[in-house]
Amino acid sequence: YQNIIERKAEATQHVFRVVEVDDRTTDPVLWGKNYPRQYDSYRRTVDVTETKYGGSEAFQHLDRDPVWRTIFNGYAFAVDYREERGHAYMLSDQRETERVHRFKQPGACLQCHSSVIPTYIEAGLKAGAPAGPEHREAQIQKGFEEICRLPFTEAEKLVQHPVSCIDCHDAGTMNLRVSRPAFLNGIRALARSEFPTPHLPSIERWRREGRQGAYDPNTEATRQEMRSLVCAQCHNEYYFKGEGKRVTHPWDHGLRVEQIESYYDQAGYGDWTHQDTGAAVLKAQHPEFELWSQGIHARSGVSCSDCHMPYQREGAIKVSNHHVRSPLLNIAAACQSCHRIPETELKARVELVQDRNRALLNRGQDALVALISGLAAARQAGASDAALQTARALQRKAQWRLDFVYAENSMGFHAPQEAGRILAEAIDYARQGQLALPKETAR
Amino acid sequence: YQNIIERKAEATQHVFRVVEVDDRTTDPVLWGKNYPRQYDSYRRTVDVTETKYGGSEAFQHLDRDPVWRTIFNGYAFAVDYREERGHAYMLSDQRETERVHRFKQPGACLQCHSSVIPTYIEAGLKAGAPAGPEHREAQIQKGFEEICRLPFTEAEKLVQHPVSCIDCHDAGTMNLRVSRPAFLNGIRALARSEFPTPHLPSIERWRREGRQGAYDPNTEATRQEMRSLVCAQCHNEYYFKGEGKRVTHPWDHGLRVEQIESYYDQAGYGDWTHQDTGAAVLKAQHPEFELWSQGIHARSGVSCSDCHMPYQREGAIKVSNHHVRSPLLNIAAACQSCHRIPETELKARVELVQDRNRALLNRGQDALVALISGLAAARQAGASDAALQTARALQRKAQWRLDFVYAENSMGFHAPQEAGRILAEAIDYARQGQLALPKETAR
Amino acid sequence: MAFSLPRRVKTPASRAYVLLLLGLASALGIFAGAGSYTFYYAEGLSYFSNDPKACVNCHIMREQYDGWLKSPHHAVATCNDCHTPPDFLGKYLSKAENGYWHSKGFTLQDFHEPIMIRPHNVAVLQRNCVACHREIVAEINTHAGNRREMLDCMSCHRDVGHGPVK
Ligand code: HEC
Ligand code: HEC
Ligand code: HEC
Ligand code: HEC
Ligand code: HEC
Ligand code: HEC
Ligand code: HEC
Ligand code: HEC
Ligand code: HEC
Ligand code: HEC
Ligand code: HEC
Ligand code: HEC
Ligand code: HEC
Ligand code: HEC
Ligand SMILES: [Ca+2]
Ligand SMILES: [Ca+2]
Repeated sequence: YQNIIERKAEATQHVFRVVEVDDRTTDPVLWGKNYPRQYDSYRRTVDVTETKYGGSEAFQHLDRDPVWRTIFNGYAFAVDYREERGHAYMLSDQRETERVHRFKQPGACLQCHSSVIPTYIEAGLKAGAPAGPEHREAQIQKGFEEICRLPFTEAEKLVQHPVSCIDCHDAGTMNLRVSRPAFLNGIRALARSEFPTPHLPSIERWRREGRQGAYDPNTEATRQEMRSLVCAQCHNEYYFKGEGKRVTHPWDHGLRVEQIESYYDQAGYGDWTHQDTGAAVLKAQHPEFELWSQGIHARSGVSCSDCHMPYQREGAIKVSNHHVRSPLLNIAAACQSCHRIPETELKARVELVQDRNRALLNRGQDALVALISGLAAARQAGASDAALQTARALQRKAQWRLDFVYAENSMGFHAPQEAGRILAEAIDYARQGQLALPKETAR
Repeated sequence: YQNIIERKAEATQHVFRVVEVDDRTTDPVLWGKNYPRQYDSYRRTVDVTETKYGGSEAFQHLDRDPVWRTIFNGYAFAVDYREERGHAYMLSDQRETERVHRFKQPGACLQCHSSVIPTYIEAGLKAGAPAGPEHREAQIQKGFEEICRLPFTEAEKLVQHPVSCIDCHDAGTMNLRVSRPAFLNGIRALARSEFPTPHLPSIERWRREGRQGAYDPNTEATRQEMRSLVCAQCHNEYYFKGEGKRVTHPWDHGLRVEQIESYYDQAGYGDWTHQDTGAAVLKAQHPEFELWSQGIHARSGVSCSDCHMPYQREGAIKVSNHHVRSPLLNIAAACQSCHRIPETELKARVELVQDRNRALLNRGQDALVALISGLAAARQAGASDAALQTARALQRKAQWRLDFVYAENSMGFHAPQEAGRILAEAIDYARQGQLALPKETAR
Repeated sequence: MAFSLPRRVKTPASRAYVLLLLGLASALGIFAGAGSYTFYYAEGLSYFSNDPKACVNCHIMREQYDGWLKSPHHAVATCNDCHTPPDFLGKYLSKAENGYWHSKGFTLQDFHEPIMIRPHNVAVLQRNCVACHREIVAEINTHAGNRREMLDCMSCHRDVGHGPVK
């Protein structure tokens, strides 16, 4: 009966603000004093558990799938590319990766690996942005520009914490809020485009209402949309634009793989030149937001947080589980609230989708590696750039698509048919590339 | 208030058997006297309405997608291949197709195009099968053998009706029942295999309980399974086995595209030899049952009848709509009881799936036709059979997969990711075929 | 579950006490539940009333109650109309049996969440659907209670009681 009393009491218990936190407080310990339940689960992101394809064990992808050393040859990712893990590690993992030690990286990296907004504001004010809370975004954008261009080693001294409460919440109201400058720029560009966004109804509304000013998620998006947008701040495809190394999202034409490609093609952008083949190729990075956008869950209004931060009972109340992780480690809360079927069956369904996707990935890898060796052989045999042009262009197309699905972290689950479509195209382009090789040289 | 009285009358009305129907009554008019509501909708299958990819307008596929003339070259399907339409037409369409006029076809065709069971029984008894209702299946199997081997022109005189009540119902109880001999043989072979059937729990139960005797859907399957199995009698992949032209389902290894392929490979079977390339290739036919089996709806226990024969109100009573047709012509009843979202949105979701699938089909067609022309050119240039062997084997693999999805009638909807996977493989094999062409000749 | 939120430690004594009561309660049959105090405090007696408030007394039932309030059945069917057998004896036996699980679950806080209905309670539901909707399904063989033959109303009408779950 102890229990019942507790529960009845809990049900009526309100939040006491024991500490004042504000727009500058990055330290989660302080916020945690007011919201101990969320803080407790937030801290659990240090946990390490594997799932069939995901989980939080930072294994080396290049050992598990060595072909990617060939595919990435000449780029930092051929040296160190690990499975991502819990949010608690984001700052230290970035500091530790060989990609930072053996290559020069800019301060831009910090945007998504740390609780960086107050640092931006400070740098922005210093660089002459107007003062006052009404100019918050101008300050952030200015500071962002300043810090992106710094060398990583210098910039990283300016931050202390991985993603923290302030990155998703307004300190005053605890409402969800997005502040990442690159994301704000990107989502506005997306809103301005004609790309259909049935999964983001506030964008469609803004368009219908005459496209006034710039689309602002913080005032226009629904709460349910915000439950995805806070994640979309970082879990997305990006590149560093120009000399200033400004983090930029290539969404001007839309979120689908070929629309992003056309953006890069028009910008004449390449991430690196492939060492064996000389092709100017692209690197895809964690396009979770993009792929999720094409899936049935997004279209049904299911947000990232529904699956990765499900509500969970704590006594008589329900709180969001801030231990962000694979939903397969928490199927009851993550899936059964909507799908009342046994856990084993839900897991089997996910793995069936993932197994199919993995099989196509393997097929795509074979095709792409065959093209790369063909190109390398032709090049060594002395083929001219003109003779290799088509095959190289096809390598770029195939690599972009294959990498898009490989770099996306759900092994196809966020949008199974779309991932399959992308892989089918990857395979087609890689094989066409082989067919376009000069006949005289080996295939 | 007239209405109310009418409804009350209807509601209390029990079924009066005004006519006695039995196991031999194929004429739906007679059954219709007892069940006028079902008969009324059954008759509506004469209606003609198009949807984006399906519907019941019998357009010529070979005109809409002329590449299939090339792909089918040398086979009856290159001459006449129309969109299928309502059940009312099944017997006349079969009589009218150029495939029957310009090629010799066996009596086997009738199994799925007519209300043939009593004809089988009669022929079976004549051929010496034991008499008595307890030997019904033996009589059917025997008659089936007899009639399959007859010439079509002779056999078709023995039947009068397209699919009729008796093909899905037990005359006494009106319970669902399956009687098609090829299907019974096929589903038993499937049950004996190790192929997982989470969507057909009665098979899994039969296996768990020791695989006694032969699996019998009529006594073991649940009501919900029967709501699919009655359709699976005909909407499936088949071939004519041996001299006797026995309709046979290639399910011994399972229902997936590569498992059926391995069955045919082991049997050394080919449907025809491609005229331009000399490859022994396969023809896929309406594998709705097979593809549905791989989809999320089947796995969730959603049957063919749920979507294609949804309940419909008739006054105060609801009945199964026997106007079997595209669910897109009837979204409210077919989808909305499970998916409470607007019709336009449901239609958009289906078409998004179908558009993606169609784009991959087009890609696959391009690849396969390129392989066929390459092979034809090599052959004309005098390449030896040995030099063409690999490319021909790859044509067989690619054609089989591409055709599987093209011949399946939902344009990918019954299992979107699986259809995408199959098409990705088709593309890969076709392109690999091109790469395997002798270098000297054109690609 | 590989993970569970921090939970208050139960002393062995209180657990044993609860289990003892549970054993006793089930032995006593109809006045099942979890011992007199739990029963009293959680307003156990109201459990035997037809008022849906009796169910929502237990906050765990809140979600279903809220859903029911918004469902088309709100005006026409109470919890018991759907969830308990219509006959007197069956009704109270069912309540006692379910009451046992509910109290045990509530007291020990060890039930599976989200709560999922058990198969035999689905059969109870099904009979009640058919009982009220006999007219409209008059022409359909429903076979309530027969696992193999039953046409599962819930496969299409899952949200009639509590609105959509997704
Ligand atoms: C319908 C549920 C669902 C939604 C919505 C969803 N995800 Fe996922 N997500 C999954 C599943 C399932 C996996 C696979 C986990 C695994 O393989 O262990 C996954 C994997 C991931 C992973 C890799 C996790 C790991 O264990 O390595 C990341 C990162 C991720 N999702 C981010 C997102 C983001 C960001 C969004 C929104 C833009 C999102 N997800 C939306 C279900 C979902
Ligand atoms: C400030 C940037 C940022 C935000 C905001 C963010 N993430 Fe992440 N997330 C990351 C980074 C960086 C990692 C990888 C950390 C590492 O590997 O060290 C990560 C890892 C993950 C993982 C993998 C965990 C594992 O165990 O492998 C999941 C799942 C995930 N995030 C989901 C989400 C969801 C859901 C949201 C929103 C509720 C979100 N993220 C918001 C940057 C962010
Ligand atoms: C736009 C947001 C964003 C930017 C900018 C960004 N990251 Fe990340 N990073 C993420 C997310 C999200 C993850 C987790 C998902 C994943 O690993 O695919 C991640 C994962 C990582 C990981 C762990 C997994 C791995 O790849 O080994 C490392 C290390 C890392 N990032 C380093 C960097 C470096 C170095 C830079 C700058 C060159 C950078 N990140 C820039 C969002 C970002
Ligand atoms: C990666 C994004 C992210 C971070 C970081 C984050 N939260 Fe949240 N938080 C969310 C989301 C999403 C919700 C759900 C909000 C909703 O449904 O409107 C939420 C909800 C909450 C709520 C409302 C009650 C509840 O549990 O749903 C509180 C309080 C809260 N968070 C506190 C914190 C604290 C304290 C921290 C830091 C220790 C923190 N959050 C860090 C994303 C985040
Ligand atoms: C907030 C509700 C919600 C949550 C949480 C949710 N789903 Fe779904 N799920 C849906 C909806 C809605 C659909 C679309 C079909 C429909 O309309 O019923 C769907 C579709 C699916 C499908 C079929 C489509 C496909 O992609 O194959 C699978 C499988 C699935 N969900 C698994 C999961 C798993 C696993 C989780 C947990 C990681 C999960 N869902 C979490 C609502 C949800
Ligand atoms: C979840 C709903 C659903 C289920 C279950 C389902 N189908 Fe379909 N079916 C569809 C849809 C949607 C289409 C596409 C119709 C269109 O394009 O007009 C379709 C198309 C078809 C077509 C072509 C119809 C036309 O208009 O030309 C046939 C034949 C078919 N299905 C048979 C079956 C069979 C046999 C089964 C069971 C083995 C089955 N279906 C299961 C929804 C379903
Ligand atoms: C006796 C064999 C047989 C049975 C049993 C059968 N079908 Fe058919 N079905 C056919 C044939 C043959 C056609 C094509 C008729 C034509 O084009 O003339 C067809 C056509 C269809 C179409 C296409 C209609 C259109 O408008 O294009 C659908 C949908 C369909 N069937 C679904 C089903 C479903 C659902 C069931 C079970 C409830 C079922 N069928 C049972 C043989 C059968
Ligand atoms: C195992 C069952 C089965 C057998 C055997 C069968 N059919 Fe069909 N047939 C179907 C089904 C189901 C459809 C509707 C689906 C479709 O058209 O893909 C159909 C459609 C057709 C159509 C209309 C569409 C078209 O292809 O033009 C014709 C004509 C036809 N069949 C002729 C024949 C002939 C001739 C034979 C014998 C050589 C035959 N069928 C054997 C099941 C069968
Ligand atoms: C395969 C799906 C399915 C199953 C199973 C099913 N129904 Fe229905 N039901 C429907 C559809 C579809 C309608 C809507 C018919 C219409 O409006 O034309 C409906 C309508 C109804 C209605 C009338 C709704 C109204 O709008 O007035 C009632 C009552 C009903 N069903 C009760 C039941 C009961 C009781 C069972 C179990 C014996 C059951 N249903 C099983 C699909 C189903
Ligand atoms: C292609 C298969 C098929 C054919 C042909 C067919 N039925 Fe049905 N019928 C069904 C299915 C499937 C059901 C649903 C049965 C269930 O749920 O158990 C059904 C149900 C019924 C029912 C039960 C009430 C209802 O509406 O659900 C009656 C009565 C009925 N059919 C009469 C007929 C009559 C009369 C004919 C001929 C004019 C006929 N059927 C032809 C498949 C068929
Ligand atoms: C008897 C219930 C039922 C009927 C009828 C039904 N569905 Fe579904 N549908 C489901 C279930 C169950 C899922 C799997 C996801 C889940 O568990 O919610 C699903 C998944 C889906 C999905 C997501 C998976 C995918 O393949 O993309 C779509 C889209 C969908 N249904 C559309 C339709 C359409 C269109 C119709 C009508 C032609 C239809 N459904 C009829 C129950 C049904
Ligand atoms: C109109 C009928 C109806 C009424 C009235 C009704 N329910 Fe239900 N209840 C259902 C159905 C249907 C289900 C879901 C069964 C399934 O999923 O198979 C259900 C499921 C449940 C569940 C299990 C949760 C789950 O999703 O499986 C609980 C708990 C529950 N009901 C409690 C209540 C309470 C408390 C009330 C009164 C406030 C109530 N019900 C009123 C029909 C009803
Ligand atoms: C003492 C608190 C309490 C009360 C009062 C209560 N419930 Fe429950 N109920 C629970 C708990 C706890 C569970 C979960 C039990 C489990 O899963 O083991 C549950 C589960 C259920 C289920 C689904 C579980 C199953 O076994 O099928 C139904 C249906 C249900 N309750 C209906 C009702 C109805 C109707 C009433 C009112 C007559 C009611 N409950 C009153 C606590 C309660
Ligand atoms: C106590 C009698 C009763 C019980 C028990 C009952 N219903 Fe109803 N139901 C009704 C009445 C009366 C209506 C008409 C309500 C209205 O139109 O507002 C109704 C309406 C419906 C409707 C149409 C409204 C809607 O939700 O779409 C469906 C479907 C339905 N019931 C199905 C069921 C199912 C399934 C069950 C069992 C889980 C069930 N009913 C249990 C009395 C009942
Ligand atoms: Ca991970
Ligand atoms: Ca058709």
